[in-house]
Amino acid sequence: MAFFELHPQEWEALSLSLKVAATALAVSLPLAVLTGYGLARWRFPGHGLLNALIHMPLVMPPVVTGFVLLLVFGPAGPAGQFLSKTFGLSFAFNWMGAALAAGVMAFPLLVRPIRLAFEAIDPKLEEAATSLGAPRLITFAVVTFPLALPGVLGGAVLAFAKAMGEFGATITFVSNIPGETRTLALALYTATQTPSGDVMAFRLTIISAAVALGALLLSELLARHLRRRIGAADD
Amino acid sequence: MAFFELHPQEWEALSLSLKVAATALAVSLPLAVLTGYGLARWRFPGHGLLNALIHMPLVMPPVVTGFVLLLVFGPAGPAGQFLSKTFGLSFAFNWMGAALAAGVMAFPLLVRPIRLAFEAIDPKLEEAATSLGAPRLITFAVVTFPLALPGVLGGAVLAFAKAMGEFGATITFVSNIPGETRTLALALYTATQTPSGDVMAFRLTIISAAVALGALLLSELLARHLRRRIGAADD
Amino acid sequence: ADKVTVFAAASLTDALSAIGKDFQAETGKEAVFSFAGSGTLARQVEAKAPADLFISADEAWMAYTVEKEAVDPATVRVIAENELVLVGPKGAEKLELTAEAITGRLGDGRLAIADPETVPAGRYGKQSLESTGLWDTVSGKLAPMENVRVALASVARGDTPLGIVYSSDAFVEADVDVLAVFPRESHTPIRYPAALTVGASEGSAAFLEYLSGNAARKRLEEAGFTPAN
Amino acid sequence: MIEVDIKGRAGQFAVHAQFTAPQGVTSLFGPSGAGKSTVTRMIAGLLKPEEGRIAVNGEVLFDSARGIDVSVQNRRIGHVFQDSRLFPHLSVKSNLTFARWAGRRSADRSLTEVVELLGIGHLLNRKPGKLSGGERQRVAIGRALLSSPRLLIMDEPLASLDQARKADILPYLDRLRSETGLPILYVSHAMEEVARLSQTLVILSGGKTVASGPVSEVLASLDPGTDLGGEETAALLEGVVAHRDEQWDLVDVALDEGAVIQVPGLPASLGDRIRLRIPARDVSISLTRPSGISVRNILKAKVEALRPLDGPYVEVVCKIGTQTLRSRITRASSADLGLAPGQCVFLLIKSVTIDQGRVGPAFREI
Amino acid sequence: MIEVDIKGRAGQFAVHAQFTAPQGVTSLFGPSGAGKSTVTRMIAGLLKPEEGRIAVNGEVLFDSARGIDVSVQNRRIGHVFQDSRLFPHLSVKSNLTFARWAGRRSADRSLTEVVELLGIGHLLNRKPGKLSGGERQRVAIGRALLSSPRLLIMDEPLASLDQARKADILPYLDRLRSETGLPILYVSHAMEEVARLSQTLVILSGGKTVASGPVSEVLASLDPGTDLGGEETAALLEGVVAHRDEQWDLVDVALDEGAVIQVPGLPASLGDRIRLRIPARDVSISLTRPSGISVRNILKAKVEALRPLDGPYVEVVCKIGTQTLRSRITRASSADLGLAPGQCVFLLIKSVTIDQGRVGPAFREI
Ligand SMILES: Nc1ncnc2c1ncn2[C@@H]1O[C@H](COP(=O)(O)OP(=O)(O)OP(=O)(O)O)[C@@H](O)[C@H]1O
Ligand SMILES: Nc1ncnc2c1ncn2[C@@H]1O[C@H](COP(=O)(O)OP(=O)(O)OP(=O)(O)O)[C@@H](O)[C@H]1O
Ligand code: MOO
Ligand SMILES: [Mg+2]
Ligand SMILES: [Mg+2]
Repeated sequence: MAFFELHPQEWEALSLSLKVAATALAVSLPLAVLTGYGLARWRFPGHGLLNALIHMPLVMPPVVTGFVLLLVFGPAGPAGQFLSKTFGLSFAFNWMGAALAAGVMAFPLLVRPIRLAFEAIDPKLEEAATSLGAPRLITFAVVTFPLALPGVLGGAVLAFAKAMGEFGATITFVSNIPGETRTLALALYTATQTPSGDVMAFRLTIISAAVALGALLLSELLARHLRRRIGAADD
Repeated sequence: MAFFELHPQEWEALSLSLKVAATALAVSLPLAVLTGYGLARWRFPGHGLLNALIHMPLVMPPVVTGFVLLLVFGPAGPAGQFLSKTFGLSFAFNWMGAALAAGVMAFPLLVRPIRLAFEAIDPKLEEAATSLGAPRLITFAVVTFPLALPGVLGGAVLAFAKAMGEFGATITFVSNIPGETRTLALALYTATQTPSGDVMAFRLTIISAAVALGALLLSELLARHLRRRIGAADD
Repeated sequence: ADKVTVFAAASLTDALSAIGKDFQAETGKEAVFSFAGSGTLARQVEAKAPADLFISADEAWMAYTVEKEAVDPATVRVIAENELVLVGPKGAEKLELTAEAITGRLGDGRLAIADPETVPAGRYGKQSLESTGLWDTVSGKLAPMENVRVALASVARGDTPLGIVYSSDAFVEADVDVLAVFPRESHTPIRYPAALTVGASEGSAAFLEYLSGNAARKRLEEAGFTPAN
Repeated sequence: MIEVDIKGRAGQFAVHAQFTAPQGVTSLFGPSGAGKSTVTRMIAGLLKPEEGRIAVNGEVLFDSARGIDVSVQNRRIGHVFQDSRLFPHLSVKSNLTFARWAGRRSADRSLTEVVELLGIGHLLNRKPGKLSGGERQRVAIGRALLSSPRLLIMDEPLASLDQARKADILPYLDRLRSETGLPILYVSHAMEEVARLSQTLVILSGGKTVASGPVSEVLASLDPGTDLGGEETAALLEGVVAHRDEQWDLVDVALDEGAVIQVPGLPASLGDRIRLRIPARDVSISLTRPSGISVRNILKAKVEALRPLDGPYVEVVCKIGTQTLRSRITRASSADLGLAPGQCVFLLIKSVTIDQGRVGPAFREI
Repeated sequence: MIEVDIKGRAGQFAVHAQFTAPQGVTSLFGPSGAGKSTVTRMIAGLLKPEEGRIAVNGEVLFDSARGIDVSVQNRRIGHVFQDSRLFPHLSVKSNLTFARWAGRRSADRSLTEVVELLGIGHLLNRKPGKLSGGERQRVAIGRALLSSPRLLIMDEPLASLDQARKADILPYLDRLRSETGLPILYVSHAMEEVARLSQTLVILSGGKTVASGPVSEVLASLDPGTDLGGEETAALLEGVVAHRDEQWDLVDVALDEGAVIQVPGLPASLGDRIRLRIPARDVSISLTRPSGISVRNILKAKVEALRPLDGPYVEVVCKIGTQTLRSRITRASSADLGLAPGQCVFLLIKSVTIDQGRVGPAFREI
């Protein structure tokens, strides 16, 4: 029975992971929706460049992304100093830094499905909304966005999963500090570094898998609900 | 000028990365299309489980995925032994293993947009095709799949980028053997782990970025072509 | 502060965790460890990470932090040493460190080793292979791993018939046997230097001192290290 | 020959359709939401009835009792959907020939012929996305025609087409039917089209077939106000082409009762059996036989009944022999003329108002 | 009042539309692909013309010369699209009230009233996905009606509706126009609807306005065969309600020339100015004034011209004072009666065939 109880460090790592992933998702989602919409609907100079930039964290080994984050957002980095001076905001070796790393790494996974969803929406429906007097923002809020919701949800699932599992950029950017930046993924790594850590590693693997399963099932339910709402079935 | 010439090892890593990523994509794409279609259109027992399983490599730290691959497909693993005995196929410490790792890691990124794309297709068009006498497979090939193509392309872009950048699972599963499994990402990591490797790391970063940019621009062109084909504009 | 933050090479995970517990029990101060690769940690210390102590798995990365003025050079001290061994699966026969013996044992398999280019353990391994004249024979049959643990695990599971690891690793892994020990002089000494960072909080020195104490030495020995003299 | 006897449902909506239609055109008629499209979906195999039987030309497509359920793909039904359902990624031409290259259906009609009929030659290389409403619908019709169907289902196919285009397509459908014997199931709101085109009329209301049978019988039996959604009543007269006047382009149709009706511009040959649809509102009543009048058809008839209608109208049901004709006049006129059952009157039918519905020989055999 | 003078293009298709319409209903008429929907898109602001000017009730919506281009959102145009464009994720009710909650448009018509008119009360909680074709279209009409528009654009709104539903909606549009002065731009293929409903007729062909003006004038000036795509000719007579016979529910309309036409069931008050559409095929000619006949309207007229038509027909253009009436009879009858220009004849018009188009006071002032 004791096997099924979580140890305090496991709880710590799990709740930290959830906090980090949820924060990363919550902050990057609005940005991703904006970016996805912009990439789908607007033509502007630098379109291709922006798109490439977003995908960079996928192409680079995570460690490199972590280094870049350290250089830019670290205590000695320009953005890091600016943010800490102006807003008292620090990403240095704390859970917010972990969230930043997870967010950056997950961003392309979030943007791509969202962009595809926006591209698939018939602009004629938006035309109809506008002709009924809805301002652009309202049209977006009550027509475009709800119709893109399955894509947004799809992206969010990918991003949340990635944020839960992110390792390389996180350990490089914010190190592996228990209680602060040691997420489930990092705890799992730490366990593998310990000859006696096999049981621990196994347990952490199970926990990670369970969380992922839960999140995915939840997202499936949500998606089914959405599909029903759009009228694949009535009521 | 010499700065812009690629060193032989850089060439080696670059071409290996392209080979690995292309192979991973080519092999996993059909499987991903099948899986994405199945998840979108079929209800079967284990639907949620399959979906969760596919997303596992995202949630787990890549190193763990690499370990699991090693356990299963390594020279001592059951699948590894079976494949090598039956087909003479070995994934142990060679580029095919790197492709397998990249493919497994990229799979969720590939499946999710494809699934969304299939879900977004109006089944009424498939009904029309069937009523015109097209067998299921033909309907899929000439109606469903072409209409899902933007999503497939979107997924392929994500997956290719991921395959190019995959690091943790690769180094764990097939190690970091120059010329065999040292892809760009691994070479870049190698450079960062050497106190004197900064210039090298910088060069490799530029190369990776350039490749990614090229791939993304190509995919954008393709996507625009596709959108035109579906009639956002005429001819 | 009643907390000491230690950035330490991942290979010291077991030993340091135990030492940290002892330290807390003894002094009431908590030691918090961030375990990762030495290179990663060195760069983080350079980037002003909130670390009080940095413990590297080799002297190169310690030199790097000294050069970058991230640690206090006056406090650098070696806390442990290690040996390099050749391991094989449990029950395998002892092996001579000769080219024929090794190639014979490898067969089609590869020699697991931490990445000679990125991981300290790999670097030592390469030196030893070179100075024992084995490098030319086996350099094409290496399986460089992300870290020593992976190399160890791959031997333990039988994915690779042979591996080069620290004796500390072999010591705690029940599924491998040490087949040969590389001569001490075949590689630069394997030393684990520790130092206070430039921003170390007051009282951190106490932990650095503690690392050289008897209790810590015992823990290091239990984990297969050779405590420094 | 279409035999349908099915029960089923679409969501909350229950359907119970039961009708048999001989060769020719069968019209499904009923108000919006009556279940017309739902019934066509069941016949096409796109929606499975809970129970019942569907057969076309004797071939059973569905029979719940015998466990038969021919796949959609093999039903060979050319379906013109109410929403055109063109493939957006394929050119108009590829859409048209879809059944050939994707469905491996044989080509029993030429592409050129169909394209010309529908006037879509200039669209062949375009994508359906930006076609006009009528253009889309025409392409959809063409696609179904070119699928070498054994049954053509047309769900309000002409709703968005202009008069000239309709006038082109209707006779073609007519010809198609009479030349190839292709049964057509036609959903329409336009009673004119229905009467002109079809042999059998099926009236749906609230998911149930409230009437079905030969057009003339169904029309005669119905209460126009409620069953036809306010559509005008008309009578159908049958007769044989007895004479052709080439000079004035007039055809004499001899009713079985001996009376003759002159119809202008009718492309019929001597001996053809003809059906004439005569809307009640086009029939006037005179007590005496007027002369010096442009109205050519003045038939002696006997008032059988006077049926007051909504508003200021009355319907005068008259008999010419066994055939029924209806006249819709004002109550004021009826009173002025003092009409009463049993009275002999003269019915005036302007030749030009007569709708033409050729009846092929097949119909005669029934 | 709608003023349109625009040039522009949709893809390869060039449009040049030029017409001015006084208050009331303006119909856009033309064959499939003529550019009707394209012109409505430009007026609605969904497609920008290259140059020109668009104004509604004096308010300029677009003027390339003055750089004016009012946004779609602010044009306040209720647009019933040819494809209904309902929001699939919103309930029917939310679709209907969309302009209110998303567009902050005021509620100048009650939801209940519109829902009842369109018979969609039972659909309010459904999603549009599975509605029948006609149901969709009705919801789309309701959505536009409830957007408190200053101009209503209806692109073939009744194409998929049954007769009864049409008969409900047409008078409502009529009333809307006459009570609120709401201008309506109506795209339709059905000349009956057009003539019944509209004051102004704009004929489009190949993207160009080939004719525009008051319905009666345009109809009179056109060659029905080609310009109207084979539609039937009709004449429009104007007059004033001079007498109401409550017993028989008949209204006497006194033409300006003194002649009187009796129309049944007309909801008009004494003194109302009325327009009557009289299709040529419903007018018969008699040399003498017949008696004992149900036809109530027998007008004395003078033959002005005989125009041979295609086939066995001839169109007899007659004058009653200054107003024109047309009669379509067979050449045979014309010859039998010996008709010739200048001759005095009697025109027989069955009261029941008269289409009713009430003309509101606004029309008189123009
Ligand atoms: N899947 C469904 N779920 C719920 N209701 C449905 C479903 N499909 C159809 N209906 C309802 O069934 C009724 C009949 O629909 P159907 O499309 O057959 O009508 P129709 O006779 O074709 O009408 P129209 O002339 O307007 O096209 C409608 O009220 C429609 O809303
Ligand atoms: N974006 C476009 N690109 C190319 N051609 C177009 C485009 N939009 C419209 N057209 C063409 O312009 C012509 C006029 O289209 P429009 O939709 O205005 O016709 P319509 O008069 O409304 O016809 P219908 O009665 O069939 O709806 C059609 O031939 C159509 O194919
Ligand atoms: O922990 Mo290390 O950096 O493998 O030697
Ligand atoms: Mg329908
Ligand atoms: Mg149109």
